[in-house]
Amino acid sequence: ATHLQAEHRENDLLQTRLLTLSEAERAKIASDLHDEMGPRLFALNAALAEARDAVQSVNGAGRGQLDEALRATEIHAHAVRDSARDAINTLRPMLLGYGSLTELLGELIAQFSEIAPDVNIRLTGECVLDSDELSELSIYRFVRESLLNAVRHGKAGNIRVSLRTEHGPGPGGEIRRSPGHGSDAGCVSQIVVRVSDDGCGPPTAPVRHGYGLIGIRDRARALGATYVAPCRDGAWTITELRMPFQCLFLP
Amino acid sequence: ATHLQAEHRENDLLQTRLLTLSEAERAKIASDLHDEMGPRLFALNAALAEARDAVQSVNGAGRGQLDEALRATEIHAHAVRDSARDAINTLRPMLLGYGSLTELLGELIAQFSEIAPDVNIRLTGECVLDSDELSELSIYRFVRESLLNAVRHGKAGNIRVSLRTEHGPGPGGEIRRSPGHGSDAGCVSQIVVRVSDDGCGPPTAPVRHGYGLIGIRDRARALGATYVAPCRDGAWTITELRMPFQCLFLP
Amino acid sequence: MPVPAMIAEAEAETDVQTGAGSGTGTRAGSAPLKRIVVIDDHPVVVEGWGRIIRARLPCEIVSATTALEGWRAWRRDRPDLMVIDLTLGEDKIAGIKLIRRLRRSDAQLPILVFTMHRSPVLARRALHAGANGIINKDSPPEEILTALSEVLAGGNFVESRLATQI
Ligand SMILES: Nc1ncnc2c1ncn2[C@@H]1O[C@H](COP(=O)(O)OP(=O)(O)OP(=O)(O)O)[C@@H](O)[C@H]1O
Ligand SMILES: Nc1ncnc2c1ncn2[C@@H]1O[C@H](COP(=O)(O)OP(=O)(O)OP(=O)(O)O)[C@@H](O)[C@H]1O
Ligand SMILES: [K+]
Ligand SMILES: [Mg+2]
Ligand SMILES: [Mg+2]
Ligand SMILES: [Mg+2]
Repeated sequence: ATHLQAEHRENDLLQTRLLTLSEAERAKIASDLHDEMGPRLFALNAALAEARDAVQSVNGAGRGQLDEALRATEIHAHAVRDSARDAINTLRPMLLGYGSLTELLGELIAQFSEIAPDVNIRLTGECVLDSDELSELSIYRFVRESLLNAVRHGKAGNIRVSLRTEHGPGPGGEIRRSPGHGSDAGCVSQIVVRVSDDGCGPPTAPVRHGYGLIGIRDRARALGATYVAPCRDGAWTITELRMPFQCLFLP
Repeated sequence: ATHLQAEHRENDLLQTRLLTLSEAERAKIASDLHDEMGPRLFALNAALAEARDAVQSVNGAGRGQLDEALRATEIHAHAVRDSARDAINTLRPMLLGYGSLTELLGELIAQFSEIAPDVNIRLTGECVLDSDELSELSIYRFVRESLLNAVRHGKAGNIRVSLRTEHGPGPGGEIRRSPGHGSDAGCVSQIVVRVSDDGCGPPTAPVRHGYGLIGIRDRARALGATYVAPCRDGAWTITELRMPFQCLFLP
Repeated sequence: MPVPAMIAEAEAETDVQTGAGSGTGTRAGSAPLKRIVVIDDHPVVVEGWGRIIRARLPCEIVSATTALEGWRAWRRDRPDLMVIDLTLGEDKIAGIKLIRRLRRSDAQLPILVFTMHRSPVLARRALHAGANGIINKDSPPEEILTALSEVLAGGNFVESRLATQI
């Protein structure tokens, strides 16, 4: 049994490390892009503005073509900026590690609302305890995928994201080490995140599992979290993630 | 024992899926960047070229400043393109799925030589069989990290990357399913990749395991591969990865 | 800050030119020359500021690439305005810490945050730390110049998108 436990433990750690590894690689690419793109695009736009100024003091046959080409350059530079932003945001939320989970989700929702202004999204509750970055990131990705699914598949007009903390034993009474936390003892708390939407709900025929749900489920399993796939409850479609963590900040 | 086997199998699959998931997410971001940013950067540079043409047919007080500002705009546009290219390549090598493993590594080495022109890097041998993308990607990442370590830590002047195929049972005689391949039966071949450098070698004191080696080791474990950490052999520092795969294309 | 990092930064600073050397100085009419310190870890940022400001504002730009250099530039040059990047090197919010420190020493100094981040949370924190304005690096140059002028004149500037989100 000890051998078996050791193997379980090792598997748990390996899975956590695989997730950490991939997130760290993404973070590195995001910050390289961020650190290089911002300054470069600024310098590019500044040089372009200077060229536009200088054009005021030249004349000749090429003038019209020049104006037009500079205007086009500007438009393309904006598009480049937008796609750089998308990539950076998808790779890793910049606020991670510098804000609370509630703030992190608040910003996700604000970004989402900019893209889908017709959808009403509300965040309720909050999570007062600090969690580790990998858990926060997994919750973030769960919420983002669920918002996307609610809008794309459910055509929802209203979405609620609720956040709460529950204390007590983990799912099935098991106790799981949070990555980076040394101790095995202590009670396990859970962050419960629920996304509800008033859309049409998943099809009654067995759902074709796309990439999104499988990804959430695998991430959840690797972290000892519980994931409830979207299901119908009255007029709402509900999906939930329960992420365990050590209550290091409780008595 | 059947329960145990089932659990092992499930763990193997979960680990493979975690890797697949993270690589698929990266591939998606890479192709979004490539498809969005690529045409925009092309259009931007085309508009700039047009502006430069038009400048030939204008005159006046602003002409000198205009030339200079356009030149600067172009330099920044190139830098933006380079950093997008770096990000795309780190997310997923463009050639993956479109070339052989030998070609893939050849391109990696060519890129690397551009950055470190003083280091002599040679690729020998080749791998004639098609492997799955996840394995190829893991080999690619192993070689990249090893080149980086050889240059950064070993200050190597010469590096050799060798590639060969070995037939026979896998490490410990176990047979492992390659992801995406349905069958469990058949002999297992291995791709053996070895990176040797003539640098100073790892410190004799126990090596501080950085992120790179841990990442390679975890990836290897998740895919049933064997990884040998850098060790000294005469004047060379050697590291090796043995990646199993089903010999589906052999009789 | 760990000691080795402080030493590395102190050494790096000897490379930085003082006064007008590293920047662009322009006199327009008889207006007094304003002095602006730009702190950013990427060298093209100060180049960009030079292009935007040239011929529009009579001022001199001094560049610094770390929080420590920026702090020293403030003590040495007593600038009329400081432009501060939020992310300097590894520390994503080094700029906020610097603003807090500057504000404790100089209640009047106009400070403009110049960042690629669009986070309202970080923006709020920067303003709370004492910044007078915040503008995005990829905003149109005209808007960037407006932000600079407002803050330089003793006012505040927060772009409309952020203002609604804060
Ligand atoms: N909130 C929801 N409302 C209605 N249907 C949903 C909702 N969430 C998921 N579904 C259904 O579940 C299916 C699987 O979702 P999943 O996110 O795994 O894949 P996808 O969104 O179709 O593709 P991908 O996420 O890979 O782009 C969806 O195709 C959809 O039919
Ligand atoms: N080819 C090599 N020559 C000399 N030393 C090496 C070589 N490869 C690895 N090492 C040693 O092994 C250590 C761990 O390597 P690893 O790639 O895990 O981390 P790192 O390169 O220091 O950091 P990271 O890869 O996370 O940027 C290195 O710090 C170095 O001391
Ligand atoms: K920044
Ligand atoms: Mg989906
Ligand atoms: Mg390394
Ligand atoms: Mg910066």
